[in-house]
Amino acid sequence: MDNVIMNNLDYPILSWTVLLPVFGSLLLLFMQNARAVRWTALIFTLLTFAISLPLLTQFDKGTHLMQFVEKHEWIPSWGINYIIGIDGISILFVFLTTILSILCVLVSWNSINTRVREFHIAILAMEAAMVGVFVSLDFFLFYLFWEAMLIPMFLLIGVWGGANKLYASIKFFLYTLVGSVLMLVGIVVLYFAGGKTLDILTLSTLSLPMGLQFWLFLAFFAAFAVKVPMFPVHTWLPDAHTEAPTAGSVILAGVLIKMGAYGFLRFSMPMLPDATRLFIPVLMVLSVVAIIYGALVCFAQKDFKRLIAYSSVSHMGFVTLGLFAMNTQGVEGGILQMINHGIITGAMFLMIGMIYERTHTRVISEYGGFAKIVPWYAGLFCILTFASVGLPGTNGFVGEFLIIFGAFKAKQIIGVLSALGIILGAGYMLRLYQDIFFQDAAPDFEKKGKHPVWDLDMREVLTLAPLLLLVFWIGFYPNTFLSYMHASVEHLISRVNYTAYAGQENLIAKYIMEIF
Amino acid sequence: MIKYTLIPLLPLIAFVINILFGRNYIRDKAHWVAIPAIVGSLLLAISAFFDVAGGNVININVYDWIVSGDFNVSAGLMIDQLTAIMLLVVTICGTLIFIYSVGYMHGDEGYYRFFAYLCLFIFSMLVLVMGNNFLVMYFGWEAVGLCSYFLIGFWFNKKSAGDAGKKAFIVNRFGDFGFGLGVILIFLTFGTLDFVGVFGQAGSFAGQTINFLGWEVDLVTLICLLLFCGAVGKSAQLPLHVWLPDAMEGPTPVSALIHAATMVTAGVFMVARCNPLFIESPIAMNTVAIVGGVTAIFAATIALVQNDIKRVIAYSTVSQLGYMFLALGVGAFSAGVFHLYTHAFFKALLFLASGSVIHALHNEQDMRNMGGLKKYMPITYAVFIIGTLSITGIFPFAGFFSKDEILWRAFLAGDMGKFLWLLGTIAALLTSFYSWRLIFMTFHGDFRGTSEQEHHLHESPKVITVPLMILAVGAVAAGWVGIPPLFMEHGDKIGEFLAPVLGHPSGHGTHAQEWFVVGISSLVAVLGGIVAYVMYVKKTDIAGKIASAFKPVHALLYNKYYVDELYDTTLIQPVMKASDKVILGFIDKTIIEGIVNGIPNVIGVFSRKLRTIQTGVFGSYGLAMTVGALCIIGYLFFQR
Amino acid sequence: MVPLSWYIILSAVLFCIGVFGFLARRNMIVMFISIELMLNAVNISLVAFSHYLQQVTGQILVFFVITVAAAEAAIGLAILIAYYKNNPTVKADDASLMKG
Amino acid sequence: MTLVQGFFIYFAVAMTVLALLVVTRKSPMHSVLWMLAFFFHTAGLYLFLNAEFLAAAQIIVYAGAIMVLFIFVIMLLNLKKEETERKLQKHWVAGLVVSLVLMAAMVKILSGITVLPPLGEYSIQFVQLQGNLMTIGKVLYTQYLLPFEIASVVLLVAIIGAVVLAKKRIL
Repeated sequence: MDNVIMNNLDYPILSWTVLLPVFGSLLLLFMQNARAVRWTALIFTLLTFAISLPLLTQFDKGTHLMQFVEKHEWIPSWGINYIIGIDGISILFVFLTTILSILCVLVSWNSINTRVREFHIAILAMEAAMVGVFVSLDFFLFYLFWEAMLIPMFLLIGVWGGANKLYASIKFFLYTLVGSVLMLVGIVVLYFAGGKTLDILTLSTLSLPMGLQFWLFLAFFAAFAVKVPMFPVHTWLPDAHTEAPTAGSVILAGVLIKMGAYGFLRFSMPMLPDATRLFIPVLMVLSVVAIIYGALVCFAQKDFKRLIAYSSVSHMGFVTLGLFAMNTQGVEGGILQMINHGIITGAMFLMIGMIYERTHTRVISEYGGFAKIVPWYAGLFCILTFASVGLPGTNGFVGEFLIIFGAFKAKQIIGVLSALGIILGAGYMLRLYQDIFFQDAAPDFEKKGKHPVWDLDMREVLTLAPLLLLVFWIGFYPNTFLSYMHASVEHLISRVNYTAYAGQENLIAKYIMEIF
Repeated sequence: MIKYTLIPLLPLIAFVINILFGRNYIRDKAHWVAIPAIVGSLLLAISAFFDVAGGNVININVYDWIVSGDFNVSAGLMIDQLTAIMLLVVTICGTLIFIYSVGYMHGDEGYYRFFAYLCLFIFSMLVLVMGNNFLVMYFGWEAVGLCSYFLIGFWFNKKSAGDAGKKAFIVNRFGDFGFGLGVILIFLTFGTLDFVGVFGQAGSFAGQTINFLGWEVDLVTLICLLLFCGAVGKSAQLPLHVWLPDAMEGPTPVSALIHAATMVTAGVFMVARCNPLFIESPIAMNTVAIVGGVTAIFAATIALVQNDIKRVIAYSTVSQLGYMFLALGVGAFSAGVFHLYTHAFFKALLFLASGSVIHALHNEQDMRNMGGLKKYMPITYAVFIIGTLSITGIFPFAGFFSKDEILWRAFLAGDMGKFLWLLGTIAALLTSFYSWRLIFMTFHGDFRGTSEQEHHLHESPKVITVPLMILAVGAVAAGWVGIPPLFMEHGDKIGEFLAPVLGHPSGHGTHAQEWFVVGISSLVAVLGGIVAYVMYVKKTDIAGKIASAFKPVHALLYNKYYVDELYDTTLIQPVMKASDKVILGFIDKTIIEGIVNGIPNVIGVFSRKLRTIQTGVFGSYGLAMTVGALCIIGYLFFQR
Repeated sequence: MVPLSWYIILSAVLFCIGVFGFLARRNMIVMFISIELMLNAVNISLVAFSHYLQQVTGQILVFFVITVAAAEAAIGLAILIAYYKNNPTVKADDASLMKG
Repeated sequence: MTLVQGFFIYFAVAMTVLALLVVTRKSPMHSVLWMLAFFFHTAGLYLFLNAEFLAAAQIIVYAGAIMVLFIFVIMLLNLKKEETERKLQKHWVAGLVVSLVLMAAMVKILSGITVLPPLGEYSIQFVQLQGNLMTIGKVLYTQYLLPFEIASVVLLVAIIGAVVLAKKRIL
């Protein structure tokens, strides 16, 4: 293992980050009291976060190599090992996951009252699986976590969801499963093509034949595109988001849909560089379509949560656009935008959950004048609105600007069209903000009305505070986060641009002609 | 260094304090936080003005903002002569309007919020003018738009206010779309976004072409036009002018500060700032000039027939901004900035004075319900007259010098310039007419409002009138720093001061020509006033007769050339319809969902057929199992 | 001497009678008995092989089969009783709650 | 035809007839009783094959325990009404055909068995020398110790399972 940096801390930091939530959920099995369950879950998520903090401080930003690597033999006869480690691409996601998990527990404090214990077990299991996906360096391990994620999420939607929860949860499950199964086929093929190894780092240095890369790319694309979700396979997202409980939506928006983009970065690009370059034009077009399409659909939404869900489609379009622009600014912007989207949309779903607890409605037209009724809420939501719109000084701007810059550099027309998405974004977000917060208060929600609506309390402000802090932190000083990525992104780009088929684009074209 | 950083930072701190503690603790004492902050900024700005007056330029990089690969932009401040002028304009107008707001907004339940937003606006505007690279400028550019959104929609329980704020923000986004692309293109061309670096290389890229979306276009022209898109949006030029009149939904001090004196002039400032780029591209320069000239006339004609007092002034602002762009477009950058500077005083004065009127009439804005106010509000009347004299360009008021400079420079700029000069002069005639019309309708004749309003008529308190008087002094005297050589050798102090940044305008004419220009413009200014006097004081029935005689024209002007309606039918409605019916209804719900749900449905049909096999009777399962075993046996037997 | 194949054929015939009983009868008790019949048929062939091949493993297997048969009968009949309590019939084709 | 063959033929015919009687009687009680006779015949056949221990176990376990259990259950359930109704399932013809085909296939295949593996060490003389019980016991408690223990666990499970299932209230 000379191409990685082994964990040099005196404890296995990554394993602990993965396992602590598991221990927590096991502990919860033996608890009955809802209050105790909540506190235990909170303590375990906090602990996990605290444990993962040294990752940020001890991380060596100067190298693209995997760090904090732990390796143990697992099933040696099949070449399966327990290898975990992180690099500049995954570190921020681990951080995002651990922080959002805390907030998920906090936001469910009052809103979840049925099956409290099971709910928190699901949240903790989810956290472990998500961290696991980001740190796995072995395909088997990765796939294990990838699928393990599905179950708690399925339960979160299906058990604690809204009115149409069964439809949404099954749709979510089937959609992602279809993708994952194709990915499994891809993994098996890679296992044999790559000399019977499942080591991700080894596989990332192969140069496979073009034909194989082509099909493998499609197989992986199926899994990742569904997860992102990219344009034609996005319809599970609005349903899942709308029906999921707040914590579920936050996890879904904050971390789960980042997995797809992460998959592109970690697998598709370094393992199948030639196929990636071949598909880039298609993928960029799909991304732009997603940006504009998602934004346009938002104009027609009548449901608060559904609108934000569709806006995720648009924002994730930006992310994939940045990634496939395949230059430093685009990729770094894409990764940063993933973090941003996790923060902004995560916080928005938190806030939607909070207001839903008070009003019990998500229909936009039933709101109105809330700036007067809940001024603090309005103020905080305003910050998020403008972060989502991409106003300079908030994190949304840095990400979107870098992405558009990268896209423009790669292909002008794409950059121009994606910038149009920002105009549309301002349109639907401001419309939403106006409908919810401006004009006269809806009579039902006046203070003396039948549903008294009260402003945010301390717990809720504390829940939102870290995310709002991050909004401005990334907005004003993004280098804290960008500096982690530089080395890894440079390495990734050089890997994709390296090829065994340099200057033989017509060969590739010929191959495709042969397929059809 | 900390001194210069503090200039924008003080208002920011005031904003944070007010927004966090205003609601529960500070409440109606918010101005005690805001005013010291802006006065502090004003003092620091004056100090900075003297620092750069000697000719040196302050350029500080505070920290690295965004670093990604070769893309490296710092958050930095630059104060040169142009910035110094802008700093003074912003902080002086800001201070006066803050003081005015104490009186005007007294008792409003969002008092603290108002001052918080104003502080944020001042911060943003200062960042905009002080940025040392395009991205920091873009930051300020967007942030002032945000504040504008907040302040236009300040009374958010009015639907029109919310709509207007949203409209302003989104229309500006269209402009910023171009601006943002321009910034990206600048970086890709010059490899840097620093003003110093970009402008230093501007000459070397002149004449280069680039393939943009399939067209071969001149690189610098493209950059300039993209940047100009931003200016068109922010400064409400054709065709993105539609937001500014609606923005009058905001409180009057906001209209004065943001939508007259400072923010809307950001576009002018930006083009002036980028003059080394624009100079390299004649096409871009001509575009700027023509857009400015046409807007000047276009907006002035609309202003002729409007009845809302603030809208008249708003269209007048659009028209005056057109003047400034006209000046920039003919290469007279310092003249444009000079007009920006004088315009800040007299237009802020006009707005605040109209605010005083509105305040006295309890939020009545329709001039048809005013009249005869001069005996009730003598001070307001007086300052209104001063402002009007200034805007119409009567010697020796401030507007005279700046407007005259622009027309003179246009006159000198070739054949195209003559045409532009003609546009400018006609616009001056119209300006004079509608300005006096406003005065006569508001202050002369008999009061046409309700008797209850008449009963409450009174002059505004001192906290309102004192800033008005100070601004009136400015509206008279601000132009004396730019006296043309015709009247006084070396009288053009401001031109000389700005020369290191903006250069000297080219073109020389004879004294006779200059006297001609001055004479014509003064003549039309007086003429417009006389016509207005005749129509609205002497023979008040003429106005109605003319209106009915030219009914289509009047309707066209009254409805602002139907531009809003045009956008509504060609842009907004199609987008809404498309999103609802086509995209969501058809593509999303029918095609994609159809496929997604169709596959399970097909499977469902099969499985419903198939599940009848599942009788649940274990006898039949046993039978099936045996048959299966038999098949295996048979297979093994016959295979051998 | 009796050839081995006679035993095997006997075993096969008995087994198939058991199969028939299991498949055709309606009464669950008789179906159980048919299963026992099949087990016995197999046992016969096991013992026969054991004898002819001079191996003892066949007998051991029969021993285990008897054990399992006992267990199966006990559990199966217990299930039958439990079923009967809820649903007083032993007709196999009435037990169709698992119908898809 | 030797005497041995004659006995075998008797057993074969008798067992076939008994088996047919078992599956064709309408009353389950009759089936069980015919089954009992069938078990005795089986035990006899075991004796022919030098499996004395198994013959004993067959009678004790099958005839003595299992069949008694069946009889208990039949009496417990008191199945009078059942007997009057249809005896066979709807698809009994299919069952008949399938089992006949199966029988044909098996007979066809099994009658062709010619090649046998090499003979083992437990010849008749060897077993007789040591005693049948001793032989089985030695193998069972050494080579097959683990399966033997597992068999005991299976029985234990069956005991507990039967008790649980037959309780008044299920679960």
